[in-house]
Amino acid sequence: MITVVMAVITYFVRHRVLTHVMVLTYLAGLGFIAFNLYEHLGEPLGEYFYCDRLGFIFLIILIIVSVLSGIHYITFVEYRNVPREAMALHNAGTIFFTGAITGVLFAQHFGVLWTAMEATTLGASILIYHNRNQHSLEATWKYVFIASIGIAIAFAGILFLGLAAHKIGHVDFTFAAIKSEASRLNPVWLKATFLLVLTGFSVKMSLVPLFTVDIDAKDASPSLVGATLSSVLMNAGFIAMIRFYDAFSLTSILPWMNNVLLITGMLSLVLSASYLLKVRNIKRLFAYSSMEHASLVTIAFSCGGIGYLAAILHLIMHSFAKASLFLQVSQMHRIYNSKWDESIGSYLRINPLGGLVLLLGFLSIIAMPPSGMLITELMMFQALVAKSYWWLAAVILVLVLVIIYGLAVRLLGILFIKKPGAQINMKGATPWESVLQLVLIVMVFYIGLFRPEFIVNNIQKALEVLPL
Amino acid sequence: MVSLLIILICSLFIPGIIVKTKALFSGRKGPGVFQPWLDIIRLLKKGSVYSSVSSYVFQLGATTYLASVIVAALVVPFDQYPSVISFPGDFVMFAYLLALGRFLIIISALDVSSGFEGMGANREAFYSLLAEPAFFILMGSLAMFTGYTSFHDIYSHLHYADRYAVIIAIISGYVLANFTLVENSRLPVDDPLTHLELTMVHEVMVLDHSGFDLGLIKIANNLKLVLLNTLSINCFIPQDWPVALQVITFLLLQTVFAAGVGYVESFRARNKMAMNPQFILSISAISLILIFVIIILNNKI
Amino acid sequence: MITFFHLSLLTSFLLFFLPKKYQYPFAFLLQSMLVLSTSAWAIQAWNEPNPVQVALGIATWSGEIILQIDKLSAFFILLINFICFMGIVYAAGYLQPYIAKKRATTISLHLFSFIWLNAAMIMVTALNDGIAFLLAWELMSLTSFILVIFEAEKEETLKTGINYLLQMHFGFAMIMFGFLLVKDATGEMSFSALASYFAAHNNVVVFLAFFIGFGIKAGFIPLHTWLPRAHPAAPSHVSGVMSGVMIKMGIYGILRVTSYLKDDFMVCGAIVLVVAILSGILGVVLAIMQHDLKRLLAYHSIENIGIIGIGIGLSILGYATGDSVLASLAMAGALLHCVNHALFKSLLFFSTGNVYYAAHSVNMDRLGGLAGPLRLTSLAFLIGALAISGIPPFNGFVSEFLIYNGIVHDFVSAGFSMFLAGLAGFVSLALIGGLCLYCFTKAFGMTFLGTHRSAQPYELRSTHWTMLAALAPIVLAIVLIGIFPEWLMYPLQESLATFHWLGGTALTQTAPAAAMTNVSLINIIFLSVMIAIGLLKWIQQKKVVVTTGPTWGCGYTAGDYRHQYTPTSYADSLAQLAEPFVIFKKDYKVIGEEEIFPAKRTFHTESGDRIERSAIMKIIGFLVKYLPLIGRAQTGYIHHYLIYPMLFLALIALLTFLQVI
Amino acid sequence: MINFVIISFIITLIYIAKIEMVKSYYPLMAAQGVLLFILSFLELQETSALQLILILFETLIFKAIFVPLFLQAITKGRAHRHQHSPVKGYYSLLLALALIVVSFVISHQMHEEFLDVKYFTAATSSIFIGLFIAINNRDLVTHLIAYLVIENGIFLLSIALGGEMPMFVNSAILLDIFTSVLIMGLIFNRLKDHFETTDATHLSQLKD
Repeated sequence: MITVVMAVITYFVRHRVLTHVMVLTYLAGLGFIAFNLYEHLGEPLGEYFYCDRLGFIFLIILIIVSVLSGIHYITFVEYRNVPREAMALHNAGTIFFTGAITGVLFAQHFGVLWTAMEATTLGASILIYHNRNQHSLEATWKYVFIASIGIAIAFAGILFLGLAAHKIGHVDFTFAAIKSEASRLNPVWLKATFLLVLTGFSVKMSLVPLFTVDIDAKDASPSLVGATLSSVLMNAGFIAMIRFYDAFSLTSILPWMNNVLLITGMLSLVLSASYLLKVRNIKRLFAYSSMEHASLVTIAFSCGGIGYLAAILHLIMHSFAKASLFLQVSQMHRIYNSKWDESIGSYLRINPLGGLVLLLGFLSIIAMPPSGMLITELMMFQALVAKSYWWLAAVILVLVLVIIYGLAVRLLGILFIKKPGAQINMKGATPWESVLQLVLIVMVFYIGLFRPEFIVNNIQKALEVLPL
Repeated sequence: MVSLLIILICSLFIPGIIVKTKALFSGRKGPGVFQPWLDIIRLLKKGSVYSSVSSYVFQLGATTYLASVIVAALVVPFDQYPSVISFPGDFVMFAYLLALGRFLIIISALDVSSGFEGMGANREAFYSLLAEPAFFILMGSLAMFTGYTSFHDIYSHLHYADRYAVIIAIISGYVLANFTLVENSRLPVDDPLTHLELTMVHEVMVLDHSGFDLGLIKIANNLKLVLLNTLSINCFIPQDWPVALQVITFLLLQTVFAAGVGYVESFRARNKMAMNPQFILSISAISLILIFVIIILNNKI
Repeated sequence: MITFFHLSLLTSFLLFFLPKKYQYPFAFLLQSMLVLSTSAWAIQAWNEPNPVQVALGIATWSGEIILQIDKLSAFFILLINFICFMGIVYAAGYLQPYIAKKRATTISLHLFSFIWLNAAMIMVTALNDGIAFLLAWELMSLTSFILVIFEAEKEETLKTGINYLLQMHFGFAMIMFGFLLVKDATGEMSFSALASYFAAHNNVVVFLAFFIGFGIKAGFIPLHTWLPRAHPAAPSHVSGVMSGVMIKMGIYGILRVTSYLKDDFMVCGAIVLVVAILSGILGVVLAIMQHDLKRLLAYHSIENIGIIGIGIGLSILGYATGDSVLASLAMAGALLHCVNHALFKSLLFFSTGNVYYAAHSVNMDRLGGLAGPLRLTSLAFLIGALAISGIPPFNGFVSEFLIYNGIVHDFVSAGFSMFLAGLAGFVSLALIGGLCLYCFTKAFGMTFLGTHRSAQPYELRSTHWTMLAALAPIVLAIVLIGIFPEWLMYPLQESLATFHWLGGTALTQTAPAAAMTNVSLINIIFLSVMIAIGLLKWIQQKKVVVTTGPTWGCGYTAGDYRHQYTPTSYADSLAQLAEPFVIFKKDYKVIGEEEIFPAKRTFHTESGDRIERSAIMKIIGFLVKYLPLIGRAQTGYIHHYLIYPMLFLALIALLTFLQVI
Repeated sequence: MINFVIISFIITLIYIAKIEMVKSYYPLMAAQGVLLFILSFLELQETSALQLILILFETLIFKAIFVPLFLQAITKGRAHRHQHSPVKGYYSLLLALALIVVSFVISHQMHEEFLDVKYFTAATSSIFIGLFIAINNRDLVTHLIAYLVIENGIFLLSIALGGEMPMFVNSAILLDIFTSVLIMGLIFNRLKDHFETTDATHLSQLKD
């Protein structure tokens, strides 16, 4: 079925008809497929794919976010007078990118996963390139170059896994097969594989060590691309990481993997905290905030137990909140024609609805109630306490406080304080879009307050395979 | 009731005795013993001048001051004879009632927007805050010593069975006497008869009070002096003496105290202003010594 | 009742869609509904032996939310409702100029937060489950944060708000750690699980975690730094509610945790006592040094929290040493002081609000002479000032009297160490009383008495009637509690029964509690004596000539407003004593000998909080200064970016090789 | 034969490391492509015809012919430029040698029966030297070349481990490299127009 999707994509890529309808139709089709897939949960899809719950959940998020940013792109094009060619390329890129991510979500074979991941890099590079100015060129170059090298490193890791598998005479390279045989494989090779894959995919997850280009990409591309990158793509990176983690989780290297993840998460958290204190560009601000959340997810995940649930839920809610924030940034950019905080001010007064989105989004990303991230951070700390990582918990607490400070100073300044340099153009405000973004944030709140059984049950079922 | 009566009687002549003593020491004949009261009566009949900037607060000040001192008198006992009202912790109430009067008199001083009176008010507030702990430490330690928690019970159980316990009487009497001096703005903390406003504490505070209000304040001052003095003297009167002897001793001691005050005021200069806090804090220090004495005597360690 | 409750909260969202004119009346209606319904529950809880359970019909992460109202909760709920209701009444007048000036969104957000703050505080006092409690707790912080930044276009206000938010978050995290420890050990995350946890584990660690978490909200020194910033920044009805009841939620939390203690009473009590004494004394010392009236009041909140803490600490210690009378008296005093402080502090903040409303400033260096034009306001402030100084016949005295009595009672039987603890509490209470008097004579005198202290006379705006109407019930409550304290002994006894370890002692049977009738008697006598003297004066003054004239200037006739005492000069005598805790800067150039015609000079003083500067700001400064240094990794050079993965791989490889991980 | 080819490959690596002029890269890249073709041809004789064609395409056509030509096309007019790098000439040579030694040591540590140590050494040296070039040089073309060198290393590695990937993946890898080179090339051209330089140090506007 996915191969069919691929075919659709290639069709659109060739076809340069300039319409958004295609993107939306494609996404609707994807939604339809998803709807059908729900009945096939737990069944393989063709040779290399497998429809599991985790992938399914993130597919839904993918569709929601992409539809929103697709809709947003229509206004974007109108407002910016985007050249037809760029628009076509962007739409084709969106479809390609979306398809690639769907591939990542459902891949059942390490090689296929890797391929799909590489495809997301290419898709993303098209999206990042959209503005065609110096910044976007620079960002694209860096992104493609570093991501390609990262992907190459990850491939080396997969090759090591192949070596290990080859040694015991096993050649099937699917997750299930590797997982069942993993305990017989040489742990040194498994460690190498995991480490190299983590390093390679860190560019997608916005984690140390390759986070740098991801931040640049979100800065230089249109905000709606930032929305996709920091929600959908980040999720895909994590899913890929989780696949490897899952496959190796029954072996003796589990504590080692947890430790590596913990180190990665902590390093990323420190770095993001330090950046959030000084960054003045609002897009980069949100990009670093994504990095912070990615590191929190990593830390939660590394603790195991309830941390798994916390990690996945956190990813879900972060996708919603960050997507709506990035889309709102796009609106702000139109109103103020700037992305620097010194020229954006008294936003709540100028655009009340948009200001509300920003305020509530701010509350959700700093994990204030009714944001659901409060619950997941609570779970994360619970997991840390269960592992008696007291010092780490304290350090994380301090860093989170620093991060809240950084975010609060910038965002509340934007919301409330009048900046003398601001030039306001109210034509850019689109209230109906703000309402859509508000809906996303309300979803975060809903998850936080009411514990939707449907989602939680599915995650728990999906995570049953992991060691507790 | 006995206590209230005896306090009122004392307040009639004690201020006079101080004045008389001072006159005698300076070689004058001096006015009669009741002259201060005659002055007060004269004041009560006079008209008043109010500052044009003052408000209702100024009107309240003197009235409340006197009322608070009168009510405070209700809880002070005379030796083992009960006060009008007695209950556990009444000495706390006593201190706070005095504070009430002080509060009002301070703010009525601030009400007239005079730099001098502000200065007096400031000093009064500052000194009383420094003196407060001494009183509380003392009463606390006496409560521990006797095992009771009201003025009346404490004083009626101050048995000096042990001869060392006399130390307690001396120290507490001394502390209370000093406390009296501070609270009543007497030497060495303050000189009521100084003629430079800059060096006054209490007197400068009531500069703008006149006529009836001033009379009320003077009554309250007299009463307060005797009241606190009673607390100190109670320490020295043994409970097993006959009533007549106790009363006589009491009156005698009050007179001696007044004469002593007069003597000191004749021959000693007032402390330097900067010395005052230190002096007042030393009272607290002495009362702390009392605590350790009591702890040792009661074998609490 | 539950319908009312839900209705008031759910329809509060409609506020955002109403035109400005109807927003306040609607908010008032909602708040009344909320207050009514929850008060009804509280009263019901008061009359029933078992806690009232109210299922809200909403499920969250920990299952269904159930309000569990026992007598301690009911006690606090009634208090919250009273003050919040007065707050919204007061806001009717206070908000008027803002309603004219601000956007509808801002006003509705403000009113919305106010209602939700009330609701959140009620939920905080009534929730047993950990997660629900934490949610309500954060909701409380959040709504109060929004209320604080009402005037967020001022950058200073916003900074204060952020500071507040961060500190609250830290406190939240500490409470969370406390709960997580309990959960880790017992598998359950609720207050009631504390009972089994405390029975089986060391009590001190969890108690300490909770104490720090709740202590930040309450404002114990050294966790107090948010308080003197947030209160002045907020509009007055909000500061009244925040200082009056919201910081009491910290006390509530400490009380709730304390009520489950099973062991280690000695250590816990000592911790609370030491911190409380520190807060009490330093709070008021710092208050004296302030020029800003609201800031001064904010520091007084710290002081009063200190008094409450002294009560709690001594109560725990009293139980630890077997003196149940001290335990119940001190705890009753602490509880009653919560009420009292809520009353007089909201009264003081509201009347300060009136001052601000009328004179556009709360800087005492500029105020003075307001007792004439703002007669009722000043009277209310005076009553509040007397009450907060613990002076009879007002309510502040009653609660301090209970604690004093507990200590004195303890002196009789205490061992050496307990005696010292009691003495420390005793002396510090006395000292706090004296300092408080010093401070409030200053505050009242500088604000309302004398004449104006700035060069220009005022342009006063007349206050709205609701701003006075809100003061009246509070004054009434203050006076009633002050004059008839014996009425409160039985209700206090009921609330004390929540503490399992206090259960055995009946407060009403202790001698000091019984003596409350005497206190009341003395108060009545005092009032009658005062009225009698007043009457005498009145009669006498009719007979004689009463004139007004200029103030006696001691012979100097050119005196004007500049000769008055100012806040700084009034506080000057204490400045030397307070030197170790207060940074006191004078900016003045002394006239040199050669200056025959001295040039014009200025004089400026500043006082800062030494604890805040030296301890807390240093840590924050360190983080803010050095953390961004790490963030130089993003150099912009692509070849640098390639080094990072190498370093990362090498690091992990090294750690693996060394078997660190 | 294989040993000889591998040694030649390593020698090309050393040359690449010390090159200072862009022009000199093209023959070396072509040579590497040819060497890789020979290697894979020798190693994978028994595989299917389709796979052979694929590999032929990948190595000979793509790596040995297309890439050098493509590079030549995009660097027109600046092929004689000298590189700016912090580590120059003989030092870079020495460093490259050191890296090769390191990869020898690493390979020696691997006692895996299914691992061909010779290939492994060549592969790791190639990856290391690729990274070294990217870090050391400031020109964007060199970065592109570094990427290709790394990819060559990965290719060698996959030979070293024996073909494990299914056909689908292999073709995807090929496609990926192809498109990334293409995209990078296109962007490189645009960069040249916009920045009027290909020095990476100028490409640092995005930073904090």
